[in-house]
Amino acid sequence: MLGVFLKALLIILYATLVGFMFMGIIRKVTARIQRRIGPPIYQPIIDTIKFLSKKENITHGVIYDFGIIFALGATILALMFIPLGGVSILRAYGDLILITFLLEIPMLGIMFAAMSSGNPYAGIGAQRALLTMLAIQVPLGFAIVALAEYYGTFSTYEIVMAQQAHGWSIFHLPLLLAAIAYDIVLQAMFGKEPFDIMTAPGEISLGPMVEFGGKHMGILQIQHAIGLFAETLFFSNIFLGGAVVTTFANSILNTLATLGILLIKQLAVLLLAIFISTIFPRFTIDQAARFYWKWPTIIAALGAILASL
Amino acid sequence: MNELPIIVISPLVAGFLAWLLRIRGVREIIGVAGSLIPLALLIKLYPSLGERLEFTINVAGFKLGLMLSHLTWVFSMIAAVVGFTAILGMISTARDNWEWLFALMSLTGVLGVFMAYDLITFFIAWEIMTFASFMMVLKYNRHASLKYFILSIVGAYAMLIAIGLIYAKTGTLTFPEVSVAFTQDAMRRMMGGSGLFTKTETMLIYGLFLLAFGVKAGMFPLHVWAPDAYSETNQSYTAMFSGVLSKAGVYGFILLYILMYGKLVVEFGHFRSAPTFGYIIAFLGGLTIIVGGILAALQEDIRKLFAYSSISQIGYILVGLGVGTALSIEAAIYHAISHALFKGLFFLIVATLIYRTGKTEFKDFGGLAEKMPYTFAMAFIAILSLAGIPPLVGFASKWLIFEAVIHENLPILGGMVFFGSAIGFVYLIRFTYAVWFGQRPSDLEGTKDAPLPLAIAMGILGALNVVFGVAPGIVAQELNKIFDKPVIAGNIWELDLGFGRYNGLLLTIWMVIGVLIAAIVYFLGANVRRVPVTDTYQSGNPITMEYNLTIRRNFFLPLREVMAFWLKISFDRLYHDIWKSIEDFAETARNYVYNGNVQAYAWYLAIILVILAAMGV
Amino acid sequence: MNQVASLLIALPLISAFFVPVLKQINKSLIKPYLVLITLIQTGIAGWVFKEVYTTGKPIIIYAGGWRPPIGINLYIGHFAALFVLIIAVVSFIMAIFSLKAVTTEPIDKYAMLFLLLMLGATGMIATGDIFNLFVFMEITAITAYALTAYNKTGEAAEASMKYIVLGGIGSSFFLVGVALLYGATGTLNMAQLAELANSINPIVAQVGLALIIFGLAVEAELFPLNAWAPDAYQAAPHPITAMFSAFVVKAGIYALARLLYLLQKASGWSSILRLLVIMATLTVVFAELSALRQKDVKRMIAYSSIGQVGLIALAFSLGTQAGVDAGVFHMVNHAIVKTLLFLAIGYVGIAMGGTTMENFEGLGKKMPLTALAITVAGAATVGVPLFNVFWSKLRIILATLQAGFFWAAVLVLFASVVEAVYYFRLIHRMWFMGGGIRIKEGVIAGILVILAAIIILIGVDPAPVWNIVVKAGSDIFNVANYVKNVPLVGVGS
Amino acid sequence: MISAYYFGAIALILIGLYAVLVKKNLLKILVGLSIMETGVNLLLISIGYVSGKSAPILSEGITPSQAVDPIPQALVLTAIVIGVATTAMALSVAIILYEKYGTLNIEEIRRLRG
Repeated sequence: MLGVFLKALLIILYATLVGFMFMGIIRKVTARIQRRIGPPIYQPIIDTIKFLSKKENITHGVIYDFGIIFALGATILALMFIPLGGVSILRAYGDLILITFLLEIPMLGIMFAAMSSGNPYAGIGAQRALLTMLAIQVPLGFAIVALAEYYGTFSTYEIVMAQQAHGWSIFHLPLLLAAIAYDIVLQAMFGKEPFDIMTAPGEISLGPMVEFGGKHMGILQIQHAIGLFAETLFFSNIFLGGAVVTTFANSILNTLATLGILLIKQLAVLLLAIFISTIFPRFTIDQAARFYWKWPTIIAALGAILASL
Repeated sequence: MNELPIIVISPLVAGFLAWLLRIRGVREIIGVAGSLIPLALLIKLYPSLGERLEFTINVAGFKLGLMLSHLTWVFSMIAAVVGFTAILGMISTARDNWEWLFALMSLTGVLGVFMAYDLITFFIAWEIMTFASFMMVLKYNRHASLKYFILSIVGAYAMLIAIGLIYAKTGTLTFPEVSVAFTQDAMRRMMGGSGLFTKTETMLIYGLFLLAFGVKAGMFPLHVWAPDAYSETNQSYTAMFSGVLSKAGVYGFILLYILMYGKLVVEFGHFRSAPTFGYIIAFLGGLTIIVGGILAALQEDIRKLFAYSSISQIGYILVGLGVGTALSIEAAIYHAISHALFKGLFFLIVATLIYRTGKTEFKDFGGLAEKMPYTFAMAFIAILSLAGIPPLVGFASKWLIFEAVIHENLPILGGMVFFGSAIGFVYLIRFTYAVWFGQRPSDLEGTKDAPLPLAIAMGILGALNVVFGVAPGIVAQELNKIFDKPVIAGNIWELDLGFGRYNGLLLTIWMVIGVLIAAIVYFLGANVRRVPVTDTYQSGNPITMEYNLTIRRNFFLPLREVMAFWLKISFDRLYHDIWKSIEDFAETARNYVYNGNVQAYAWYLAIILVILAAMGV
Repeated sequence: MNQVASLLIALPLISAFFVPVLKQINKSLIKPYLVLITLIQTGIAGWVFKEVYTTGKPIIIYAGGWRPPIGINLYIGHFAALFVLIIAVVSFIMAIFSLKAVTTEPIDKYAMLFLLLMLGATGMIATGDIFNLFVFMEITAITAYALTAYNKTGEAAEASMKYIVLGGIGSSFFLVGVALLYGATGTLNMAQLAELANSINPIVAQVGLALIIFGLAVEAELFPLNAWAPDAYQAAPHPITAMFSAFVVKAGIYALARLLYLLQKASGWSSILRLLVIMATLTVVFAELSALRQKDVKRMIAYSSIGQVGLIALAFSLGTQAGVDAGVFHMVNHAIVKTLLFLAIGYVGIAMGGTTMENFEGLGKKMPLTALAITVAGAATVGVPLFNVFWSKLRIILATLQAGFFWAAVLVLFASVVEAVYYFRLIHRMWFMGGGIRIKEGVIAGILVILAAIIILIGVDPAPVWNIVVKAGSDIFNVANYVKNVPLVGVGS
Repeated sequence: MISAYYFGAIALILIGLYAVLVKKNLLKILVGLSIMETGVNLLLISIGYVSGKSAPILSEGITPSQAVDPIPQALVLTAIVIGVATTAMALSVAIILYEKYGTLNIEEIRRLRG
């Protein structure tokens, strides 16, 4: 029992650390593409510590506090279900549909908190976030359907194992299509350009985030970090083969190797997202919806139909 | 004495007494008692479900029968529980005897529909239910009620014709005998013989039933009555109206499976892995999800939002039913249960809001979470449940539907249900934002929390939402009894389909752990200071309560713009036009035929004489 | 003892002739006298009803002691016993209503005509002779013409004139039909006609039957021969309208059905049936459509009544036992419901000074009992379960589908939808539009509530009525039994 | 010979019907109705007619076998009475109509319609 909790704690810490590193990488890579030097990779961690150690915090009521706690809690919950090589806690229950839903819950918490502040920017932000979610849901759904139908199972872990035997998902045509669609979706899930409509810095002042400061913002940073980790991990698992290393005799070595492989894959996913985001300007919300309901949907639906044949 | 007729009749009797007595206080007690009796008796009968619980009576040459099996017990329980809470809510919201009579009458009707053992009982109960609910709406809005009634009665008569056709061919009306007749017919067809029913007739009967049940369930494109009818009545009653009465349509589709499955499959074959006839239902269900959801997001009236949301959720059930595997049907019934629970809760919340504020439009609400904490807590449960957030009941059932549909390799339906879950999020957040959060209009300062009857009613439904979510196996194991085999394996905490697992308890535990970790981080930080809604970031503008800080109208304007083309298509308008042309035709024909000239009338006689001559007589 | 039944015909006839005498004594006694006579008639009818249904044998009365086919006989079988009772009861109620409703002079003429109308309808149903049927039909028709014109307004005269012209044509052709049948068979007795039906020259039989049906269809208000009906219903005094709807038209329908089934061995029978089904269905559809946007409630209900009668005619023209049973059931139910409706509407018309839609606004507040009764009757007519009409309508639809007339069932149900719309509009108008102060409601309201209670009672448990109705239905359908029951003297034809 | 009566009767009925269907004057329509009735009566009589036999009045020298069928004659008597009653009724109504409407043109007497 205690071992499980310890393991869980380790996973959370690892995810947080890597997540912050990812955030740092995003800033760094973006800066280099824009020919700036950029902040050091550990900058987000420093920021977060600063946020958390503010002497005074403001709140807008119980929901405002509860929302972000709920968001972070739900993100941790989602993390537990995603297979992380051999170490994940609840991978037996790592159902595709469940994880897809769980990855959406944190947003609900953030929305609740943001909206309870009563700030109109938060309202607009929430609206945009929801419409973005609505837009991405169709291709996302088709991509998940393609996966489930191709492998005949909903268990993420079984999908990972199947990929060990038959090669990565993206090497099969239906799932390649699904992966392309999912990657475009991922862009919006990360909140990166051209789909960073919900936060839209400089336009609606970070949207839902506008009111957060102090420890609230700090928690949200942690949540963002873990979320980033979880989303990339999920993608790597279902499309990029995941990683289950069993070559070493020592289980710790195996685990480390697994994490390493996964980290590389996650980084690849992340970098792709960064490259896309630095190239494209922001869409308006209706453009985004129309876009998502057109090409990614068609691609993903094609994948799903091919997979179901 | 047999309990079955008592279960069905007692609400009606209570309603009649409540209507007759007209004493405030007494009629409430009678009414609640009338809705409590079926609930108590159903619970009492649960242990003896294994035996055949039947009741038949000969009425005027018809053998009317009631029957309680596992399936009907589940549906009857939905009706009894949600009906009871709705009646409880009516203690606060009902204004006169009329409502007591017809609310209870419709409970009788719907219980009769679920427990009917033959087509005539089914039809009678169906009509009682339709009529009573119509009367509930008529009181509030003639137009809405007539739209509801016309569509319903068209459906009901379609069903009657189908029943008549079946009766004419098979000479029987009880479910088992009709079922046997159809099965034998299917056998004969498979052997290559000519069946009792031709393909055209089978299609006709199927189409008529589809129309009948589709109307009641609110299936696209027959859903147009629902938003008006659900919103234009006592909102406590709508908890039952939307939560239970729409399930009658759902139950009807299940009945279609029970009675005609073999025949329909033999005649129309399969589409991929689903039976063709079921796929039609499922596809229409999928469209229902999308249409209902998008329209729900665009509503400006709180009642309408949930009315459309109700339509959308019924779509899920239809998708599940249509796929036609044991798993998907169980999933659909599960979702029927959870829909009744959370939508009943939602409408009770709406009833509370309207009761306390007297307002129905989003633009008049705001910031009520602080004023009505209990109601908000219930709303929070309902929102999580409807949005399909684990570990509430809404997720368990939705998850089952997803798995069941996608596992059958039906990608289009899969995409539709995914879209539906997102749109559910969308309109719920709009509700949350406009009603509970943000700036509070000054006239809502004195708003009080829910009155006691409504609070109890909400509490019951809220608790069930949580219990059935954390322990989904309770429901699943009950549903397994319908099919007499463990379609959904697992224990009371866990659903195990073989290709996917969900454990409500485990998930709850880990969610608590996650939240605890987050809370620890939170409480490690410095203390918080409360600031008012005006003290927020406003780009440097000084803000007072005079400003409107909350986006209350046209919250999803961009969605409306994206959907502009599709929103122009309105089946509501189409039906209106059809009806209007019927009325105009009636007017013209009347003035033309009965033109007042006796000579013209004499000519009609002459024409008939000529026709008689022409017929060779 | 059985001869008491002949009082059913004799009583109204004799008492009608005493009205002028009574007028000389005291004019204000006439209306109570009417009530008394109808009450006695009800008593006799009740006794006859009990007698027929307990013994299970029809009462047959020979006029002048001559046995048929030489003498004319009355045949009070299960159907006639039932319907004579309904006629008597409705007449009784309407006599009570006349106390209040009819103030126009000459009241003695009204009383006479009232009794003769009752007599005519009773005779039409009770007679066993086809020419006698014609005579009773003409008595009914002429009194109906007169009563339609009774209010002495232009509209009343106009309606009466339409009735006369159309009724005149109809009865002429009926008589031609009778003549042809007589010419072919040499008998006027219905039982004997049935026996001889298949031996007639087919062409003559066909033409004769067709003309008889045509003539009766005018009385039975089948589309398009029913154009007189809404006008007459609207213009007649309120009690008379109720009587028209409750039994005058039904007597026509009964005669139609009786002759139709008696002559079912005639060639061309099935094509006549099909024509009747078409006409009946069109009756329902057109009547209900016409009622949809009526401004005058009485006329609206009149159209509704025509529609319901069309439904009965449809049931009778199916040619099956189930159809006939359903038709008789619907006749009984419709008689109750329409009596209630016309009584209530007449009552409102008197209290509010008119029967237009506006007069009905706020009725739920002004006259709650009356409004309640109208609501019950309206819901019943639409065919809501727990009300009596539901059962008969259900039966008719099932019978129609069983007989294979899919399209007829669809059209009739479509008409039912239309019917639902205008009735519920009326109900909404009564309860939820306008307002007012409560008016005192008298005896009539009591009768209305009793009728409403009967509607609901039959609706909740239709079994007793259904058992009666099945016997009455087989009385019509089972011709062989009918022939057997009439002891024909073996006369060479 | 008998067919002549039949044709006559049918001709009368058709003439009457023609009047009802075509003439605009109410009185003419009523006359048409009367003609129709006459035609019907004639038909009835001719059905009972047997060529060469006498009226069914049991007077001297006439046995039942020599008389024509008496029943149609009885019927016709009744029918005539009924016809007279109807006509009288119709005419009295026509009087009221003329008083109220000031015309007997059937196309103008149509206050009740639709």
